[in-house]
Amino acid sequence: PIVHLGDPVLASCTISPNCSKLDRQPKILWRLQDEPNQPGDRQHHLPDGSQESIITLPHLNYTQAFLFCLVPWNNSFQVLDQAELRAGYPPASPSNLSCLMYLTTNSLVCQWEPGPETHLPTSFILKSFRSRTGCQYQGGTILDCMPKKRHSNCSIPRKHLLLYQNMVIWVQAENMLGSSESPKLCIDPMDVGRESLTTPPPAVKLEPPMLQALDIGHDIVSRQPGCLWLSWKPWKPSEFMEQECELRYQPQLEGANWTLVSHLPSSTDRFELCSLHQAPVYTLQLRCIRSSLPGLWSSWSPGLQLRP
Amino acid sequence: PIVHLGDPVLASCTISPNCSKLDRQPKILWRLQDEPNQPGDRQHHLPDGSQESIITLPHLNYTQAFLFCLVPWNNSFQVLDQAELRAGYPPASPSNLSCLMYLTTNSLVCQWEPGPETHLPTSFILKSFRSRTGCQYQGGTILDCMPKKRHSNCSIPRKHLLLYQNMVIWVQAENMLGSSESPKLCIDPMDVGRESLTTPPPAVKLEPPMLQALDIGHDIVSRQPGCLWLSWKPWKPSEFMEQECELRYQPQLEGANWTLVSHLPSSTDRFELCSLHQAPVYTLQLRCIRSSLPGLWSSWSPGLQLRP
Amino acid sequence: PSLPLPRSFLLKSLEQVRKIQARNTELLEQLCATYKLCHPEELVLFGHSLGIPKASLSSCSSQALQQTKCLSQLHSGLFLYQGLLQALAGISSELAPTLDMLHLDVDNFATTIWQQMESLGVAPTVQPTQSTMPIFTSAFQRRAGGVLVTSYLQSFLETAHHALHHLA
Repeated sequence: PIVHLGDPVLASCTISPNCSKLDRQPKILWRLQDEPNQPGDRQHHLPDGSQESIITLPHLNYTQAFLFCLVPWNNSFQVLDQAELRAGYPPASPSNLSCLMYLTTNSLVCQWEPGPETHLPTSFILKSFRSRTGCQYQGGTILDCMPKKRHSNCSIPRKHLLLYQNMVIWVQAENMLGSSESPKLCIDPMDVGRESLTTPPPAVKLEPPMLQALDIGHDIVSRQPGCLWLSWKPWKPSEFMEQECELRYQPQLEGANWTLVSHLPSSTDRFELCSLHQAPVYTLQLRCIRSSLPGLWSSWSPGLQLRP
Repeated sequence: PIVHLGDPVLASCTISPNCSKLDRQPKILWRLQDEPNQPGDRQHHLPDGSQESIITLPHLNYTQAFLFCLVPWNNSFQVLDQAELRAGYPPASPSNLSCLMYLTTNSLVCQWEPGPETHLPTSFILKSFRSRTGCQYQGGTILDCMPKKRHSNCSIPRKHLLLYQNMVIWVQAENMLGSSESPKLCIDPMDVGRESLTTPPPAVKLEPPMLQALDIGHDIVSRQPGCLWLSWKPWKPSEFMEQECELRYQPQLEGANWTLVSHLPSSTDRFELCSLHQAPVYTLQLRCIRSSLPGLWSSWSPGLQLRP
Repeated sequence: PSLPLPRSFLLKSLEQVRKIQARNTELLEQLCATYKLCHPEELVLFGHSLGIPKASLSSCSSQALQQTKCLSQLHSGLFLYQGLLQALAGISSELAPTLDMLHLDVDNFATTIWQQMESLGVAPTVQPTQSTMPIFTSAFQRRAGGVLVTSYLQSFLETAHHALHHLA
């Protein structure tokens, strides 16, 4: 049996009349976990001659415990049976559901907060169905994604996803005392899901672009003092996406600030950066974001140390 | 087709008469990989009116190549068909087969040298059957253990093993050009397999024992100058094996030698080691081996630095 | 009559007994930790009601050691415990790995004894057939049965170890 923590538990234990080894009226006793043996509330005969003992445990404060039914025999106590008691709480609604589309594995990975401990085996399922703009329409069910044990994330493989279309996605939690659902997300796996019912919406996980100094030995490049020639290209798996990038650079000086250059193209073979006179060495980083369609900034590329 | 590297290859290409798009007598050509097109050795009519071209490549020196059959058409060459040619060698006999019994995973892990590259898809199978003392008797086949791709080891799970009985084990290699077998091992998974037909035989993988200094605060231990109190116990999964151990110690001095104390019991609560006057700090290590039954020494326990 | 028991057979058998004892202890500890069933003496009545048998090693006692009969009793006892351990299958997912390994170790030790009896020409012509096993109909019965079978096996192994030590 599974009850709410602190609720009462009623149990009964019956000895059939033909249990020859016992004396006529055995005194049935109870033991909870390692606590001392205790008599039942009531012991009586049943019509078929069996002896039945009934006990009520007013408040079960173990989340898991064994209740034994015993009888005295040859100056020892003999266990007749054992019941496993479990107590806990119904699951709270999972929260903070967020998803990321990984272009390398082509899978949509969602994660969530499971909510407070229920003390009971609780299953979580990431459920979803196909929809249209605004997510009012309920299309076909997509697969029920079962997370690994004790994991609060699940990955929906590419073949179940309809890219560039909206889908409704949520988490369902269930145990023996009840079930609950997270708020629903309306998302386009490739998008930031403008019509999202709640935030934060999913987004495509962009890795940083590849920033590098142009080979100064390159004859076509005339080297101006205080200038640098750069080239970059986007992260390969995201090349099909229109992107714009942002460059930041900072002289290697104590407490120097970053200077930002925005709205740069997603790739270029030759980009000249000048007026770099404050220090012998500069650190440069680049990041990109899906342009004209919603997206999240990639993280900054690893710092590039260069001498103008 | 698969041939020995360097062997000749004979190919034919046939154009049925009702291939209307082509002129009456198309000149069939051949192309090997990226080499220039070449005519066949012979081109003739077949009784049914088809045109057949035959070519012999005297020595196929590609381990993998495509042979194209083409015809000229509208001042281009049209590919009619393509055959994949593969060449390599039959597998040599796998060698250096050795096995180790892992007491923690309860599996017998065998490894071998696959032999020279065959350039062809070659499968390796670890085969074995049950036997008796001396391995002359052939009992039931144990499972065919298939190693992961490009791995030269395989693990036989406990449930397929008959411990303390001999089994015959070997590796079979096979590809399209032939098959070969390693020499056979006669082993008892728990033993060094005295009746081994070849060496090195398997052995139980013994992890080092747990060596530790006795807690000097311990009242019963009276501390003599230049002495140390030690205690050790065998690696837990091997506790059921009768073992003897060997202690080595060395003063922390440049070029100091190890001193060895042999035939020690497999576990002791109190062992006094004295005459340690050469240096303030000594390094001690212990290793054990199955006693009275064949076995391999465990590796030395991690060095213990102690002040006598 | 004393049998020419090879020393390696005796040493290997002793090691196998200790291996099974270690595994058996592990299972007993797991039954206690997981199900609070820690006292076999509280399950005697339960054992009677289900008819869980004990294997005899009367011919292996140091006072009346008869080698051939002792080997035969050792084999049939191991064979019985193999059956009992098999009847406990499905005890629980936590205990199944230990129970499976224990069953394999007992099975392998029974084979060691049988093959030695065959080599000495004292093996019965026909392999023993398993007697009817108790039927465990509830999770509790499998767990309580597990406690009883492993505690009976532990004392069986204790006697076997003494006898083999005596012979080695």
